[in-house]
Amino acid sequence: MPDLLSLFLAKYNYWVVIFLMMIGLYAMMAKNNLVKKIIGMNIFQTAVILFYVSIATKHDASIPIIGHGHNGHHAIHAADYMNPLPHVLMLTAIVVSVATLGVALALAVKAYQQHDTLEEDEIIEQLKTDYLSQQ
Amino acid sequence: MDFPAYGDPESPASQHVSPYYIEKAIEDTAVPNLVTAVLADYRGYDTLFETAVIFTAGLACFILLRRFRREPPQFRLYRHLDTGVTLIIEQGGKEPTDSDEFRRIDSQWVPYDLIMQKAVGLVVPFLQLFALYVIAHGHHSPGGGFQGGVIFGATLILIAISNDLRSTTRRISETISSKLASTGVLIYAGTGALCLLLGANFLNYSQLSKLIHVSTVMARSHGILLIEIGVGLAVAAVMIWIYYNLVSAGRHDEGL
Amino acid sequence: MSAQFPALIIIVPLLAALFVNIAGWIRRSLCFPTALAALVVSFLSAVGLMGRVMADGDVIYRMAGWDPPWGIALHIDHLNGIILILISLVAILNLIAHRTSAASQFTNRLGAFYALYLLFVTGLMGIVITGDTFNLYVLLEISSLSGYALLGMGGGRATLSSLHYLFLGTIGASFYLLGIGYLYIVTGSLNMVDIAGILPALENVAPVKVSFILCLVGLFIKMALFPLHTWLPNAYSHAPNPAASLIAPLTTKVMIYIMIRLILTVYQPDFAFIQMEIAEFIQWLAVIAIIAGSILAYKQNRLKRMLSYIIVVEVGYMVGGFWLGNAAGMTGAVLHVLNDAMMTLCVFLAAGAVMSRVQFDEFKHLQGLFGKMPYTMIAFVVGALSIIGVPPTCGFFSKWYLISGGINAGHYAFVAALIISSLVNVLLFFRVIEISYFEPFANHHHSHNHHAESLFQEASLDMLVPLLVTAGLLIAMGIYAHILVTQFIEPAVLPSLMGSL
Amino acid sequence: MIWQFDLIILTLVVISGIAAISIRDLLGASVLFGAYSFLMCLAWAAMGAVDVAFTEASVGAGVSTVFFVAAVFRTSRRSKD
Repeated sequence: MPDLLSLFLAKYNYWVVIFLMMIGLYAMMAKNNLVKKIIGMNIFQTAVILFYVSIATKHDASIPIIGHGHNGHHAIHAADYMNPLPHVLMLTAIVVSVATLGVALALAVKAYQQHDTLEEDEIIEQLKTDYLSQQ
Repeated sequence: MDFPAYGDPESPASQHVSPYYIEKAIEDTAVPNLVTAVLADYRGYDTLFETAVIFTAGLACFILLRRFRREPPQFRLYRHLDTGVTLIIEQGGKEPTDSDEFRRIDSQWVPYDLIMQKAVGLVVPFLQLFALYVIAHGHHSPGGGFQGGVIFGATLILIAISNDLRSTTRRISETISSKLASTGVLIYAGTGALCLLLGANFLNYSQLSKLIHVSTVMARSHGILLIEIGVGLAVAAVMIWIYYNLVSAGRHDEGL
Repeated sequence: MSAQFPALIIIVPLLAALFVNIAGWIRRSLCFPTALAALVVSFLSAVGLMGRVMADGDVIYRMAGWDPPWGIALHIDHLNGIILILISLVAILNLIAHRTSAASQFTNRLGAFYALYLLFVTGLMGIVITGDTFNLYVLLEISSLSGYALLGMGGGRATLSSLHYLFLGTIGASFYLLGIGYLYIVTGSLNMVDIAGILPALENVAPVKVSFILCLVGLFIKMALFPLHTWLPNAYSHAPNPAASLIAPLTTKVMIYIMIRLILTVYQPDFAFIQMEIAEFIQWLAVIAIIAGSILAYKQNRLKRMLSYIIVVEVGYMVGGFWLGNAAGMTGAVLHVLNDAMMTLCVFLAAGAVMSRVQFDEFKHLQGLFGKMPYTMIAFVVGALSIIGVPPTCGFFSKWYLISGGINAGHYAFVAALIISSLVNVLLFFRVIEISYFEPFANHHHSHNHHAESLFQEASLDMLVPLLVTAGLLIAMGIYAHILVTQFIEPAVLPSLMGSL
Repeated sequence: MIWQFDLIILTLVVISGIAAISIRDLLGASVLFGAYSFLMCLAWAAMGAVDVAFTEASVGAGVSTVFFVAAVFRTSRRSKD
């Protein structure tokens, strides 16, 4: 049992990521409200970002900003600073997620203007009756 | 389990590419913030498209929501400032002019709040100064064009929320925010294209040393500052552009 | 200047998109020429670049002057060189074809429309040209976001279907991002060639397998392989025509390109086809996609919707053919990527031309079209013949390769599915052609409009010329199929197969 | 990086995430999503990703929440689930 616990603790970042992804996926699949789905989508995206951020950490390392007064006299050791590359990638991913959020909300507002509801099943119902009345 | 443990400095992810950035970034670019150095220089091409993604989102919200046809509203609401009485003027009725006595308000449940307006008016200049600081100081501390741009955009949104949408659209119209967004990305892509015209590869800022007479390393540092300004401008403009379209559902008449 | 071709291909449309957005507020008449000029520059650069690849081998362009794997490198070989030409060509033809209809549909928003159009093309070209896995994700999102906006502009169902597309597309892209994250954990690199150099030496393959599955699932969602296809027909059939005939030919094909690129360059065919032990499963998935797509296409009563389901079928062809894992199957899949983009463009442009005159695309409204718009319908028939796979057109040749690949691999179910779906295609298109050729022109949908008879005529010239050019290209690509295969596709596919199998 | 601190924040992240998708009032959901983003930003700051945390604080907890509130203002507050 302690083995399992230490296994869990050593890799708990992966478990949290998976759990958050499941929350996000659940909201996107099972929720009926469009804004709820969009919240789920964002949770899903932040889970991926958390995954990347957690692989960038190193024990006993500092944030990836080289301190003042460092003017090249002594060598910089890579192990002293966290891995900056995943941070860079995730800055981009956050920007992408806010851009996606903007477009998704715009589409949701447009859907509301057309159908006067945010519930997906009601929108589909309306579309079906429209389609049948056209025939 | 074959995955590296949390925080393991020996994991392959920290061994192959990233030590180069940590050890060489200062030599190559003179930027102590490694994230900024990698973001804007080593992987500057990614960041160009990151800015383009934001620009795309602004365009997308505009094209999806914007309605240019203006239907006059059923009624307009005016508030008598001294008493707090709300006047409902039906269509065709005589409307009072905006003055110290009467003010047009958007909807009844949004209260007219003097304290909020004055407080926001006080803090906004400081917030905007902070946003500019974040953009300019991204070389040395967390921050950079994107964060600063978002904060700057948020201050304008704050004005729109505390007063009304019209008070912001009067200052920065939709046309201007759209053009500024384009200009911001253009500063970034233009800097890259300038390097290309100077004979190097796209986005190779070290070539800027031919224009500004500094060492190639400092030229990279200045190039990064230039593109951070572009990113900040684009992001701030897009944030308010998206907000205008979302909050008024594309009609740009009244908002939160 | 030829050293800068790889940058020009991407940067010129991006800069043009920024200019077009500004021009949209100032002088709307500038939008179209700017967009066209940018795409032509991009096309010429792509042709020039292909010439360099043919002469000197792979071209590597180091962005910002940094060497890979520290910087981002653009990597161009035979495979993506030809696809770059294809994308810019499709974008140019569609841009010209929909000049007037875009101007009348989008009026005040014309600048934004052209800007998104160019950003979409930039995104796809960037995906194809890049040699960096994460850069691919960023560009994937550019093309996706502009795609959601372009598809969601139409009224009615378009909004909700675009939102569904957005949800699924985001899940797909996030899976891809997670996949390359797992790859990054074990290799520490993002550059495709660099990763490929590290992977064979790894003892720890479980994360690699996980990453491969995640990338594959993400791409399957984005390319609409059968059980994950639900977003596609709704999104494409309700979109405005200028957007639909740009996005339908290109999106799924570029996603298939990513899959091919990941397998050929990053993971290596040996790993993907043999070590993973999923080739059989994916071949059967493709067979099901082909059969189910054909059945669903048969049940539709609207032209664009039927064509959208045919795209689902074609995705099955390409995925199945590629996963056969032999030279003929892979050659067929790559050739089909090229052919299918052109034939989808052809039939969607024809549908757009019809809808520019008839307004509707239900089959019952198509009566008597041959008499009224003969050139449009001739082009449509050429496109249909190509989709069916009749010899002088290019569709025949890629199907030939796919079938011989299936026979070589001994996968007769795939061969049978190909033949059955071709027969279903015959039925599908014959039904459309029968209605439009044999049934007389019915006046019922114009009875209330006295000017209808005079208005209803052949499509406008700027729509007709690109349409006929596309139809001509279909035949030309058929006649010169062997050149395409020997000069472009085999140099791209065969070396990676030699190394491993 | 203190793992107890990490664990507490991540637990709060998960709780606010679940709360954001289960509350029926969409305005409340938006605000809870802002809280989720802010806690996530704390977690990232604790992991040493200061730039990412800064971005998430300004984007996720700031502008995204405003966008959500704006969208909810233009649509409806009620949700069936």
